[in-house]
Amino acid sequence: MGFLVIDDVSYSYKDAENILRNIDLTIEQKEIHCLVGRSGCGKTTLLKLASGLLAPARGNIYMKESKVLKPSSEVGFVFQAPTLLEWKSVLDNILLPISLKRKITEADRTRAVHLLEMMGLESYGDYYPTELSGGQQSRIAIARALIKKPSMLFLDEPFAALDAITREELQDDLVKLCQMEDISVLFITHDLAEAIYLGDRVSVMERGEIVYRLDVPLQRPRIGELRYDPVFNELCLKVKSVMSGESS
Amino acid sequence: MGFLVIDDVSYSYKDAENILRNIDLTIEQKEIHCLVGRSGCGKTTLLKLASGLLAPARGNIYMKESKVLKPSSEVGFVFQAPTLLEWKSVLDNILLPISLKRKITEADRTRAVHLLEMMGLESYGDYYPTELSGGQQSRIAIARALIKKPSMLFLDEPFAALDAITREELQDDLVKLCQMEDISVLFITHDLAEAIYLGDRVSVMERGEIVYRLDVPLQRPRIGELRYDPVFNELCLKVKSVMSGESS
Amino acid sequence: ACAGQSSEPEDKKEVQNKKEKVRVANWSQLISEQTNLLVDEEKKFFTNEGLSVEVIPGAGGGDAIKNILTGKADIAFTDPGSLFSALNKGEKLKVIYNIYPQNVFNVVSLKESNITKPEDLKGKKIGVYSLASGTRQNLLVLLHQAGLTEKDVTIVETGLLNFAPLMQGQVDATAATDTGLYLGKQKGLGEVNVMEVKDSLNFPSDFFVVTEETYEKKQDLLKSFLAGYEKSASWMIEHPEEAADLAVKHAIDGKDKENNLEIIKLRNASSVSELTDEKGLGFFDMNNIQEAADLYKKLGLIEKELNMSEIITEELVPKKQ
Amino acid sequence: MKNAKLISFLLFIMLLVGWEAIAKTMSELVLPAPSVIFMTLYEGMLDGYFLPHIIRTLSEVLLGLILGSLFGFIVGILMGEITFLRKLLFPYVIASQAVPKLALAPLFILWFGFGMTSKVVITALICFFPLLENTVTAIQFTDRQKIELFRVLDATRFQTLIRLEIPAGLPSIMAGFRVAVVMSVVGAVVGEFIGGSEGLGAMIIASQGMMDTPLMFAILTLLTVIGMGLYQLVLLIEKKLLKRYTKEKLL
Amino acid sequence: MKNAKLISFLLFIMLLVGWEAIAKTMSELVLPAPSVIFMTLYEGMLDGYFLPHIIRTLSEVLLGLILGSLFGFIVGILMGEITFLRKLLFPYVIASQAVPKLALAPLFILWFGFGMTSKVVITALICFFPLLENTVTAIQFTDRQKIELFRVLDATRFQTLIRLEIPAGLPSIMAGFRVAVVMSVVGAVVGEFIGGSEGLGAMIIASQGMMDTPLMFAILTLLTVIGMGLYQLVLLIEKKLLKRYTKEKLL
Ligand SMILES: Nc1ncnc2c1ncn2[C@@H]1O[C@H](COP(=O)(O)OP(=O)(O)OP(=O)(O)O)[C@@H](O)[C@H]1O
Ligand SMILES: Nc1ncnc2c1ncn2[C@@H]1O[C@H](COP(=O)(O)OP(=O)(O)OP(=O)(O)O)[C@@H](O)[C@H]1O
Ligand SMILES: Cc1ncc(C[n+]2csc(CCO)c2C)c(N)n1
Ligand SMILES: [Mg+2]
Ligand SMILES: [Mg+2]
Repeated sequence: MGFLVIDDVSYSYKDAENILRNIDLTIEQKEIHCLVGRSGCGKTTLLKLASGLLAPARGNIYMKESKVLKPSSEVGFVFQAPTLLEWKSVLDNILLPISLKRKITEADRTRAVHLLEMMGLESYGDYYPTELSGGQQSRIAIARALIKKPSMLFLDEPFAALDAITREELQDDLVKLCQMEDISVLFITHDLAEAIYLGDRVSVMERGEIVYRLDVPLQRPRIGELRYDPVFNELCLKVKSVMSGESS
Repeated sequence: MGFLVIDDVSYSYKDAENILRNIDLTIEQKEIHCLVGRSGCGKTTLLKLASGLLAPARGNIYMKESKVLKPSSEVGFVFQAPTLLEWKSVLDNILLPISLKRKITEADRTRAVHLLEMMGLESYGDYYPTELSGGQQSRIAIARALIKKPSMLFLDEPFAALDAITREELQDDLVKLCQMEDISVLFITHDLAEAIYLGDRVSVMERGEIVYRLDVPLQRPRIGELRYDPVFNELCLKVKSVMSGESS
Repeated sequence: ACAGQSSEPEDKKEVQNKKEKVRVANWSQLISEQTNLLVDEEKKFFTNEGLSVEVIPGAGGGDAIKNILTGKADIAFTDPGSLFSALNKGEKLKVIYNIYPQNVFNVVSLKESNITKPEDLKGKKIGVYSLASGTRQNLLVLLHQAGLTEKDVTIVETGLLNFAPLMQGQVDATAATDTGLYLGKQKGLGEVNVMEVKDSLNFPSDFFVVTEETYEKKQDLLKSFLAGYEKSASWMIEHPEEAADLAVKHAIDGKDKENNLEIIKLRNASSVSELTDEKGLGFFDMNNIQEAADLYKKLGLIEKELNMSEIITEELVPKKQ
Repeated sequence: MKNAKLISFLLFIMLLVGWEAIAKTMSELVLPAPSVIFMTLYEGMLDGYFLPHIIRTLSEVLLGLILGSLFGFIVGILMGEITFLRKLLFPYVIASQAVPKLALAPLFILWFGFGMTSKVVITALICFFPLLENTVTAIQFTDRQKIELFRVLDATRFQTLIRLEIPAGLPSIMAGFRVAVVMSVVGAVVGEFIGGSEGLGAMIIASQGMMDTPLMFAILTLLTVIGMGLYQLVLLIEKKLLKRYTKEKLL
Repeated sequence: MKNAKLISFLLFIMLLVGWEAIAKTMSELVLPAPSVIFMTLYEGMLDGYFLPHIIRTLSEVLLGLILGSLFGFIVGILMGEITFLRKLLFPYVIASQAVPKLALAPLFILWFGFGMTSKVVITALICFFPLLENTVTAIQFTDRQKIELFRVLDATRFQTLIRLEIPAGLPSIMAGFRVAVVMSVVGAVVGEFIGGSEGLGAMIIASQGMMDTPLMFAILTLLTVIGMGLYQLVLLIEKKLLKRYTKEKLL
């Protein structure tokens, strides 16, 4: 059984329409699973269900064989919007998940500063969120999700507000980190290249259903040049054609 | 003289550091000017200055030959975050700019519905912003910027939260609209392909300065296949290499 | 003047050790007209009786009675109106001392309005402290004597500063007390006509009242208290100047010595009557008080027929020496 | 939730029973039993004794509430928008609030007469402050992003106020209004304490004069019911107004 | 801003002069002139006449304020978090507020004695409500996104409260506190009305008994100053606490 198992899950916000229908999805340990799909198809909803933030109307979700009933503290989550606390400094925002569990140690601070460095924001620790640019805010949110060394990451378009270069750097950093710290990832993105570059598998959603699954046949470590590889481009085009409904 | 002229503008939030230094930028009428640069380099700040939301510490900004002192009502603005009013329905949010100027007419409603359709959200008019997905919210913000038929658009990563397909559709729609309604555009994006595909010119910012300008040597109308054209790809790579500091 | 006062420290200590506590629930704050109650520190009226007296402030005679009913105090310093009301509600009370046998209430009007007798009040607007106060009840007594009722006049509440609306012409007359009138005159109240309630029915203004239970269980204590009080009242009558001096320190309203003196003189005058000259301070004219109670019933202020002779007891009043 | 209502009802009954038991040991003059209070209330309502007083007090409450809240709201807006006005007016506002109205009542009578006006003014003065403070705060702490949006839309200051700051601050403003509603009842009654011969406040004083404590508690019960009724009304209005504001129910 | 201060000062002077002029035409009993009030105040301060009363009232205000606000804050949190409690307690809360404290005086004395306690309790009871309402509202209208964040971080309910709902609601809670601070002054004074021989409230009653209106106004002035001082103190605290909340200055 996989690390995270989504078993025949349905969900609706209002009673009328079913936002998600019979979703089945399994994420193995250390797997990076990318989820793509048109805007409004239900990706964020699925992520919230998987993390235990919402309760499925039907079906079950299991993490490490046990049923998910509420968010676990082993999980890191990056929301689509950065959602930082304006009254806390950047460093305190990053340390928030730990401070909710125990006293902050010097080691935690070191890790926070290290993550800030990884995000390229080493000089911003004492800033407040409102003094940051959009992309800077979203990077703080990522750092916050990583601070607790989670065993599972739920990332909702974490790199959407970042420039191509920062984004590629962080992609590589993320993959390294996940391999080093044994993290499984469910990753939502609109950038198909990103999905293929990062993902072990890619699922395509459409109107509340998963319509296509792709085991990415590329070796790891994947290096930057891969992006210009014809095989890579082909995979991107394949997924895109699925999304535009050409193959369905 | 151009439609929008930014003349030797500097700006800083705190007195210490200069966020923008000696920016010169001219946007001609009907020009789509794309602004790219690493996260935190000052793009949003420049946009806010250009629109009159912030006042430059040094230098001047002119629109249609007259100095910009405060936001003009001829301008449409899309913020990096959607910034919708939660207590108004989607349709009322779109109509907000007009309702601030005069009574809403039937024609306004028709245009709002038309814009909703263009955004692919025709059935969401009566929803409230909190019931929308991230990408849906950002599309409402775009519709709101367009409702008043502005002569100038300031767009801060408007498509960042959209999937590849919706994004490409909207890119084409935007270009068409701008040509039809004589709109000049200052467009911030992190997607270099988007910048080249849309822009008449592309400026690259780095740490508060404009370090590179590119007159995009591609004909209009640019059609979808262009994206896979080698010339197009070369231009993207060129800009990217500038951004990664390889040519500076 | 200071007879009976011990000045030896050891003696003092001894007396203090034996002191029994008496709590007096007052109808007001500790004010200069009650200086005799407040100067035990200097004059030892109560210490010498082996008592330590605590005066508990209140806001009206009703409060004073409630405070003895709840056991928060032993003795109430209260007015006949409040007493009658409490009796009317079936409370078991005993009246043990007639503090002010003279009625101190009056009705004041400006000279130019030409109100000289109670009959003239017909159709006029008259101010009272509050609907709950003795000013209203006494006004009704005065009106009754002229054959008028509450319906023949307009009664309005004016609060404690009742002369202000009179001076401003917002009321034609105002019900007050002798001390209030004195203060009003001090504050620039011009020429006025005064009708005294005592000319209609001169019933007492204040009593010491206790619950029946207290009366039965603490007779000795009450006796001692009344003895001390009687001495203090006599002292104040004899030495108004000294009292006025001490009031500066002990009374919350004792800021001005001259005022204290005048007010103390007024209270001294209301503490004595022909009857007290004869029998001593604190004695009652039973018939007069019964008449007052009957009138209160007639006026509709109470519903029950009260038999005051069952309530009033002169047993504890110190005999004249 | 049905269970909750039951518990709530049981608690109420228990309190009443406890009170009844304590009251039995005490003089009626000090603490009358609920049964006695209820009888007084029942009879007074039946024979129409309370009615004119209720109407009078209710009119004062409503008039004072409307005037005071409106004034507090408007001054709150002005003081929230204009720093200069805030600094200029604040000492007078505090003076008007820190001074007990009861002490000023004689002056109010002097200025506004013995009629309803002086009571309405006192009520208004008391309602005024919570609305003022909450409005000032609501206006000062509007989301910056939305303020920027309105600036970009070239909205006038007035429009920003009406279309953004007030709607966005509505929950906080309504909290002030809820406080004002309940305090308005106290305001009217305190106003009637002095210089009234009609209204529930005047009746409290009269009942004190007669030492009729059961009557006084009956009136206090009426006041509580009036306060609760008005409060519920505000909650109802609020529910409609603030439908879009509450945080969504989570798992 | 310096100009503003000047205007503010001039307005104050003008008001005083106007008042002085009107007062000259009236009896001191009705409206004493500011000069007279000031002299009374000055002398009373000089000879230490006011001091014990000020200290007494201030102690009651501070104690009552601390207790009442704390209680209002805590009950506000409980009622904000637990719908059942909100429904259960609300009638009692309204009853405690809609009933004029002055009417309950004998009961307060019965329960809490003649000393400072009964005054502190009355003050606390009055401060309690604005804090309660504002806290309930602040807690109920926390940003959903942030609530979701805390749920994802597996924060306990208590942590969500302490780390999110309270800090996020601070501006609104502080608005309630500002109202409470000013009302606490009234509360203590009204408490002293019902039978105290110390404190500024008792002095007001005494001054009325003496028909010494200048003294009464001097005390009212003192109360205003106390209220203003406390209010300013709260503003100062607030400025520190809420530095991160205010909307940024725009063009
Ligand atoms: N309100 C503010 N106060 C202080 N510093 C600020 C403020 N807003 C932005 N900055 C700083 O100004 C710099 C530029 O910010 P800006 O938002 O213009 O960046 P940007 O180019 O739009 O970045 P992004 O692509 O991440 O949105 C950043 O380094 C940021 O930290
Ligand atoms: N709170 C809500 N109440 C009602 N409907 C909602 C709510 N949130 C989302 N929806 C609807 O559910 C659908 C899926 O939303 P979701 O946020 O999961 O989309 P998404 O795939 O994440 O889209 P995007 O890429 O734009 O973020 C949308 O059509 C949206 O309108
Ligand atoms: C000498 C003297 N003067 C005034 C009063 C005042 N007063 C008269 S009746 C009453 C009780 C109201 O419930 C009060 C307070 C008094 N008692 N004795
Ligand atoms: Mg989403
Ligand atoms: Mg930006």
